[in-house]
Amino acid sequence: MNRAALISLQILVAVAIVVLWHLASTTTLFGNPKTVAFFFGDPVSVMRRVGEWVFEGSIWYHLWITLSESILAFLIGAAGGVLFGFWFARKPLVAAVFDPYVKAANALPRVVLAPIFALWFGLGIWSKVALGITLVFFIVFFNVYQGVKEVSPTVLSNARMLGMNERQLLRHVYLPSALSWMFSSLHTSVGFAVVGAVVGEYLGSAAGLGYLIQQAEGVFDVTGVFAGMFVLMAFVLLVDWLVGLVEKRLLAWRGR
Amino acid sequence: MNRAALISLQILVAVAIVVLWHLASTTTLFGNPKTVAFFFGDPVSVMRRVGEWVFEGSIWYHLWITLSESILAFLIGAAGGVLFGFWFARKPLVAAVFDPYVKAANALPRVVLAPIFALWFGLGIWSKVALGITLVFFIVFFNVYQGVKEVSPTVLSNARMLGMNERQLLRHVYLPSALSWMFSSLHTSVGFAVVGAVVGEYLGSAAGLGYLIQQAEGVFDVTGVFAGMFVLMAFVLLVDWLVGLVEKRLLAWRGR
Amino acid sequence: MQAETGQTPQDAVHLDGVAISFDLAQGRRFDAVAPTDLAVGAHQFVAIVGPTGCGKSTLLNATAGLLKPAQGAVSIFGQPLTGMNKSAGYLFQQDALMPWKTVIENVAIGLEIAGVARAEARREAQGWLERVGLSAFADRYPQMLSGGQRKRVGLAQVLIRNPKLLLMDEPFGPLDAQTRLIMGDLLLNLWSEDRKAVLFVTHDLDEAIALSDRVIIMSAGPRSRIIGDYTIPLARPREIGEIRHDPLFNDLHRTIWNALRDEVIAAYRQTGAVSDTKASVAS
Amino acid sequence: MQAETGQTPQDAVHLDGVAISFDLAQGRRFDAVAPTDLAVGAHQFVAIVGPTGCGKSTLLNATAGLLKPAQGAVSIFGQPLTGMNKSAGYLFQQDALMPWKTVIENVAIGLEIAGVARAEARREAQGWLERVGLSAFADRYPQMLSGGQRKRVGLAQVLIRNPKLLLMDEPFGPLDAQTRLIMGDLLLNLWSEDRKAVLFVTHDLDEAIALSDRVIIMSAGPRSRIIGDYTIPLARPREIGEIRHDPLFNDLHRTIWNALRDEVIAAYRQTGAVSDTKASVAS
Amino acid sequence: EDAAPEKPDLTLGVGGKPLLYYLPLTIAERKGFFKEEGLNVTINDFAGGSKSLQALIGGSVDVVTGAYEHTIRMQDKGQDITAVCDLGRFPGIVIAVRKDLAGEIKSVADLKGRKMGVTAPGSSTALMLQYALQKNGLKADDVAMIGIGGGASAVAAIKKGEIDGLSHLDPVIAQLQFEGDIAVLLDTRTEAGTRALFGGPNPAATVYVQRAFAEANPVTMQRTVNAFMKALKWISEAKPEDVAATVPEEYLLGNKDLYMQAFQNSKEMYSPDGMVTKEGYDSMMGVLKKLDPELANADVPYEKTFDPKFVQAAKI
Ligand SMILES: Nc1ncnc2c1ncn2[C@@H]1O[C@H](COP(=O)(O)OP(=O)(O)OP(=O)(O)O)[C@@H](O)[C@H]1O
Ligand SMILES: Nc1ncnc2c1ncn2[C@@H]1O[C@H](COP(=O)(O)OP(=O)(O)OP(=O)(O)O)[C@@H](O)[C@H]1O
Ligand SMILES: [Mg+2]
Ligand SMILES: [Mg+2]
Repeated sequence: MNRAALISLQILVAVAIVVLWHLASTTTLFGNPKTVAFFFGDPVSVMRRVGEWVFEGSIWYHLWITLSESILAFLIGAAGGVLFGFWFARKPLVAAVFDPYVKAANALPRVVLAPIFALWFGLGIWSKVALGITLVFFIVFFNVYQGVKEVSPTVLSNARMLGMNERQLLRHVYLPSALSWMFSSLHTSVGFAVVGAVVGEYLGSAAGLGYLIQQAEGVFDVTGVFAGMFVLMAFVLLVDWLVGLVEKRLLAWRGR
Repeated sequence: MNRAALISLQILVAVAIVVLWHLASTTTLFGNPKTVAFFFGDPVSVMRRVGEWVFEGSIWYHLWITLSESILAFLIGAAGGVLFGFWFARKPLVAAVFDPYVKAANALPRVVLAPIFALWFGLGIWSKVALGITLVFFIVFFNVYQGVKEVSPTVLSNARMLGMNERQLLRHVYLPSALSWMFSSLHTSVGFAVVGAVVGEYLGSAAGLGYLIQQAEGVFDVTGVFAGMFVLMAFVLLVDWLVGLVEKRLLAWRGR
Repeated sequence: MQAETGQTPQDAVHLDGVAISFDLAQGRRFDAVAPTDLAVGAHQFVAIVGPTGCGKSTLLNATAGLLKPAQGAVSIFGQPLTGMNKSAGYLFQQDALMPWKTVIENVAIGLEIAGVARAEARREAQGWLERVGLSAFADRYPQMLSGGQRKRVGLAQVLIRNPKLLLMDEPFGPLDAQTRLIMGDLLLNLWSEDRKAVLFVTHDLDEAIALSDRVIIMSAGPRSRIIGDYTIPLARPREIGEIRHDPLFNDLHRTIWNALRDEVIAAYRQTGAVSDTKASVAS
Repeated sequence: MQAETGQTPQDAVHLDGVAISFDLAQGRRFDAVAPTDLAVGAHQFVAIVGPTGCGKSTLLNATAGLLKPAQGAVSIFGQPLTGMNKSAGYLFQQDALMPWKTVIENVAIGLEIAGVARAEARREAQGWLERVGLSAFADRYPQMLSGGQRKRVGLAQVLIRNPKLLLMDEPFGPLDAQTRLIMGDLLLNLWSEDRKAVLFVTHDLDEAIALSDRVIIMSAGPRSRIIGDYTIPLARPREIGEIRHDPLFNDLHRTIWNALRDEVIAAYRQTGAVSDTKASVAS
Repeated sequence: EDAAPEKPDLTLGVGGKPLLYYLPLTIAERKGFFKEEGLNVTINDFAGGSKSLQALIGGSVDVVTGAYEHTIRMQDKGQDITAVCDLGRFPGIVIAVRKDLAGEIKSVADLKGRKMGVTAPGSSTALMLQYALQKNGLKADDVAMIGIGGGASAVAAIKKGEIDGLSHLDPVIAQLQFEGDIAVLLDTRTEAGTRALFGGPNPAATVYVQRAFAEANPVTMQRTVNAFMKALKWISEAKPEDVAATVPEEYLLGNKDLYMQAFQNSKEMYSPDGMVTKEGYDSMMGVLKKLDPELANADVPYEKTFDPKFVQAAKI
C-alpha cells in the first residue's frame, strides 16, 4: 500500500461523508432536510464559512487562543500524569493510600468544576488550561502507572544488578519501557486537551474556538458551529501528527 | 502493610481533607470564609445533605438513573472500543484509512454534540448513554489498538505455528495479551462514563445526579452540588472496585 | 560427502536458491543467508550446525513461513510455500509459551484449536507432560518454571500436534546433559514410529551426529552458505547414550569438528578478535 | 571430596542455612531449595551443575539479592546481604538486555551509570564487543541479533563492570562448541588477572571441570540440596581446549557424571516417566 | 368537562428552571395546575434556552418555555415555531457594574472600553447589552463581552474583579446585590426600566410549540395554556411569602429574605394576561433587526410568532 493510494482512499472516505451529509441536508432521503439542516447545516455553507474565516483572518486569533490553551493543558497534564504515574508506580504505599482519591477525582464532572476554576484562575486562558489538565492528567496517569508495572522483570533485575539507582532506573528502564503506554495515552489525550479547552471556553470566555461555537449556537447558526468544529479537527490532526513524529523518534528501537 | 493499617491511612487522608475544608469554610485561614463557603460549601452541611438524601430515599431514583446510564455507556463504549481496537489493529489498511477520522472524532467537544444526541436518541437515558460512550470508546479504543500491537512477536509466531486461525489468535493471544492495556483504560473510563452521563444530564434532563447538581447550581445551592458530587464519587469507587475484581480474576497469571 | 540436492516432489522441505536479508536502519541491508539450496526428504532427520549468528534460526523461520526470503523459493511437500507452513511444528529458540495459560493449557492448546474436545486434549497433554517429566507442574504458569522446564513444555507443545515436519531450534539447549539424553531418546523413539521430517538446530555436535541422518554445516555470516552436508550412516535404531563409542561416530565427529573450527575462526577474524584465542580452538 | 564450608570473613559468598520457597496459588508453597550451606572463597571459581529445575538459578538469585530466602542468611564478603548485592555482576539465564538500547549502549551503560564519561564508556564498550566478536553489531538493537549474539552482549555487559563477584547462569548456553571455547578462554584469562569470585552455572560438565576450582552438584528438586562438592585440583593456567586430555580430568568427569546421573533418574522417577528411558542415561 | 387531552403525557423543556424568569412554570408545577388540567408533564431542564429549543425542533420535547425571540429566529429559518402564551413582559435583564466602579461608571454611556460579562455570547443578555450600548451612542464593539456562564462562575467573575460589570439575570443579580457587590445601571425587571430602554414592553419568557403540534393537539394545547394562565393569575395575587413557601426550598438561595426581595423586584415582569402584543412584537423586531445582520431583512409577520387563540379561550 503506497502513500498515494492511501491518501486517495482517505480522501474517498471524506468525499463519501460530505456527499451523504449534502444529500441529507438537501433531499428527503434521510428524513426532513429542514430538520437535518437545522442540526447539521450543509457542507457547502460550512466550507464556505471556514473559507471566509481563513481568508478574512478572523479565525487566527481564536485559533491561537485555543491552541495555547490546548497545548498548555496537554503539556502540563501529560507531564503531571507521567510524573504522578511514575511516582505512584514506584511507591506502592502512596499508590495504595491515594488510589481511591485519584479514582474519585477522575469521576468529577468537569463542567461542574468550571466555576471553581474560574474562581481560582480567572476567566483568562488558565481556567481553560486547568479544565483540559483534569482530562489529560487522568488518561496519562492511569496508563503510565500501568506501563511502569509492565516492565519486564528480567530486564529490571538486570538493570538493578548493573548498579542503577532509582533515578537511573527511571531514566534507563521505566521510562523507555513505559513509552509505548505513554504514547498510547497521549494520542487519546491530544483530543481531550482540545475538548477541555473548548468546553472551558464554552462555559465562559471572551475568545477561542469554543467561544465562537457557543456564539454561533446562541443564535442557532449551525453553520458556524460546524465550521468551528471543522477547524478544531484540522488542528487536532496537526497536533497528533506532531506527537506521532516524536513517538516515531523515541520508539525507533521497535522497528517498523 | 496490612489491610487495617492501609485503611486507617486512607481514612486519615479523608479526615485531613475534611478538616482543611472545614477550616477554610469557617475560619479566615484561607481567605474570606464566606467566599469559600459560597463556592465550596462546608463539609458538615454537605454530609448532612447526603444523609438526608439517603434517609429520605430521594436520592435512589436519581442514582438509579445515573447508574444505568453510566453502566450502559461503560459497557457499550468499552465493548465498542475493544472491538474496533482489535479490528483496526488486525486490519492495517482499515486503520490507516480511518486513522485521521477517528482522531478527529475524538476532538469533538461533547457538549456541542448533546443536542444532536437528543435529536437522535431522545431525552431519555439513551442520549446520556451516547455521550458517555463517546468518552469511553476513545479511551478504550486507543489502548486496545496499541495493546494488540504490543503482543510479543515470538508468542504470536508460536501461536501461528500451532495452527491458530485469526479468530483463535484473537481469543488465545491478542485478547489475553492486550488485557492489561484494556484494564488500564477501563479504570480511566469508569470515571469518564460517569462524567459523560452526568454531563448529559447536566445539559438537559429530568432526572439523575447531573440533574440534581444542575438544579443546585442554578440556585447557588453549593451544598447540593457537593453532596451530588460526593454521591457520584462513592458510586464510581464501587464500580471501579467491581472492575478491579474482574481484572484480578482475568489477570491471575501475572501473580501478585 | 556433499549430498545432492536434486528436487523430488516428495521432499518435505525444498529450498531453491533461498537468500534472506534484513533491513537495517537508514536503508542499509544485512544479507544474512546467501542463496542456498537444501532438500530435506520426507522421512529425513537433518541436523544443522554452524557458528553462532550464522543464520540457522533464520533458515528455520523461512521454512516455517515466518520470514519471506529476499529471493528463491521454498516448497513444502512439493507445494510452493505461501504464508504459514501449516504442516510444520516449530520449537522456537526463545521462550514462546503463552504466559497467560498454565503449562497444561499451553500443551493442550494445539489439539484444542484443531477441534479435539477439551477433556480429551487435556488427557493427552497430561501424558505428554509425563513424558517430558513435568506432570507435577501442570497447573503452573510458565513464569514459575525454570529455563529447562519451559523448554520441555515447549517440546511437549509441539510434539503433541504430531506435525509431518518438525523444526527444532536448540530444543535441548538449557537442559543438563542427562536430561538431554532422555529427551533425545524420547524424540528418536517418536521419530522411529512414523519417521517425520526433522530439521534440528543444535550446538552439540555429539547430539547432531547421534540423532540425525544428515548433518548440515553452515558458514559464518554474513551471506552464510551451506558448506558441508554429511550423511551419517550409523545404523538405526540408535541408543544415543551408547552410539558415541562407535568408531564411525568418532571419525565423523572429527571431520565435522575440523570443518566447523575453521568456520568459527573465520567468523572471529572478521571482527578482529581472534588473534589471541585462535590457539585454543581445538579439541 | 566433600569440601568444608566453615565461615571465613573473606568469603565472597556465604550461604548459611539458606532455604527458598515460592508461593503458589491457593496458599500452597513450593520449597525449591532446602536449607543449604555454601561458602565461595574470595578468589574461587565455583561451578554449579544439577538436573534441570533443581534450583541453580534460584540460588544465584538469592546470592544476587533478588530473592529473599525463606530462612537462613546470605553474607557477601563478610557483610550480611540486605537488598541488592552491589558487588556482584549477574549474567542472567534469560534475555535481559534493554531492547531500547543498541548493543553498544547496552554494554556501555554499566560504566555510564557508575559515572564514567560517555565517550570513554563507549570506547571501552567497543573493546569488549571486539572481545566477544560482535564489534560489527554495535549499532544494532538486541532484537536484531541471534540468540548466541545476545548472550555474548550480555557477557560483555557484565564483564565491563569488573565486579568482584561474578554470577553466571549458563553464559555459554546458546553458543556453538567452538565459540564456547573461545569465550571460556576469555573468561579464564580475565579471571587469572585478579581472580574474582565466580559462581558459574552450566550444563556442560566438561566446561565446569575445565574452568573451575570446585564443582558443586545439586540434587533434583523440590527441596534441592547440595549433594556433592568436588575440588578440581587441575593446575592453572589451563587451556580448556587441551585440558580434556588430562587423565585426572577424565577421572573427575566420570565421578561427577555418575553422581549426576543418579540424581536425574531420581528426578524422573518422581514424575513417573523414567522407566523406559533409564537405560540410556549413561555415557 | 370538554374533550380529553389527545396527549396527556407531555414533555416540556426549559433552560434553567430555578430562574425567576420561569417562575410561572414552577408555580404551575408545584400548585398542581397541570394535574388539574389532566396533564402529566415531565419537565426537562437544559443548560440553556437554545438547547431546549433544539430539543423542540428535534422532537424530543413537545412544549418549551423560552424566549419569545426564538420564535422570530425560527420563523426566519423556516421552522414553524409559535408562541401560545406570554409569561414575562419584560426581559428581566439587569445591567450593572462593580460597586467599586460605581463612581466612574454612572450610565451605560460610560461603559466604553470596559469588560462586561454576559451569560454567553449571542445570548439575550449579550443582545440587550449591545442594544443598550447602541442606544447610548456607543458601538457594539466598544466594550469587550465575556461569556461568564449562568451560575456561580458569574458571581466569581465579579468577586475576582475579572469583569467591570455585567448584563445578567436573577438569581446572579439578586445574589450580587444582596452581597453589595454591584450597582445597577439599567433594570428591565420593571416596566419603567424596560420602557426606558425599548420604549415599550419587550416580551421575554413565552410558552412556544411547533405549530403542527398545536394544530394536532388543540385540547392538550388549550389545557397547557390554561395551566400557565392559572399560574400567572396566582402570581399576580401572591405575596412574596406565598411564593417562597411554594417553590422548592433550594430555590431560596439559602436565604428566604433574599429570595422574597428578588421576587418583589421582578413581580412586575410577569404577564398579567398571557398576550404578546403587537407593540411588544414591534419592539422585539426592532431590536433584532438592529443587532443581528442576519435578521436585518427578515420578514416574519406578527401572526406567525404568536397564536393568541389559546390565551383567548383560556378558562381559569
Ligand atoms: N531482525 C533482524 N534484523 C537484522 N539482522 C538480524 C535479524 N535477525 C537476525 N539477524 C542477523 O542474522 C544473522 C543470523 O541470525 P540467526 O538468528 O539466524 O542466527 P543463528 O544461526 O540462529 O545463531 P544462534 O546460534 O546464535 O542462535 C545474525 O547475524 C543476526 O545478527
Ligand atoms: N516464581 C516461581 N514460582 C514457583 N516456582 C518457581 C518459581 N521460579 C522457579 N520455581 C521452581 O523452582 C525450581 C528451581 O527453579 P530454578 O529456575 O532455580 O531451576 P534451575 O536449576 O535454574 O533449572 P534450569 O537448569 O532448568 O534453569 C523449579 O522447580 C521451578 O519450577
Ligand atoms: Mg538461533
Ligand atoms: Mg536456571
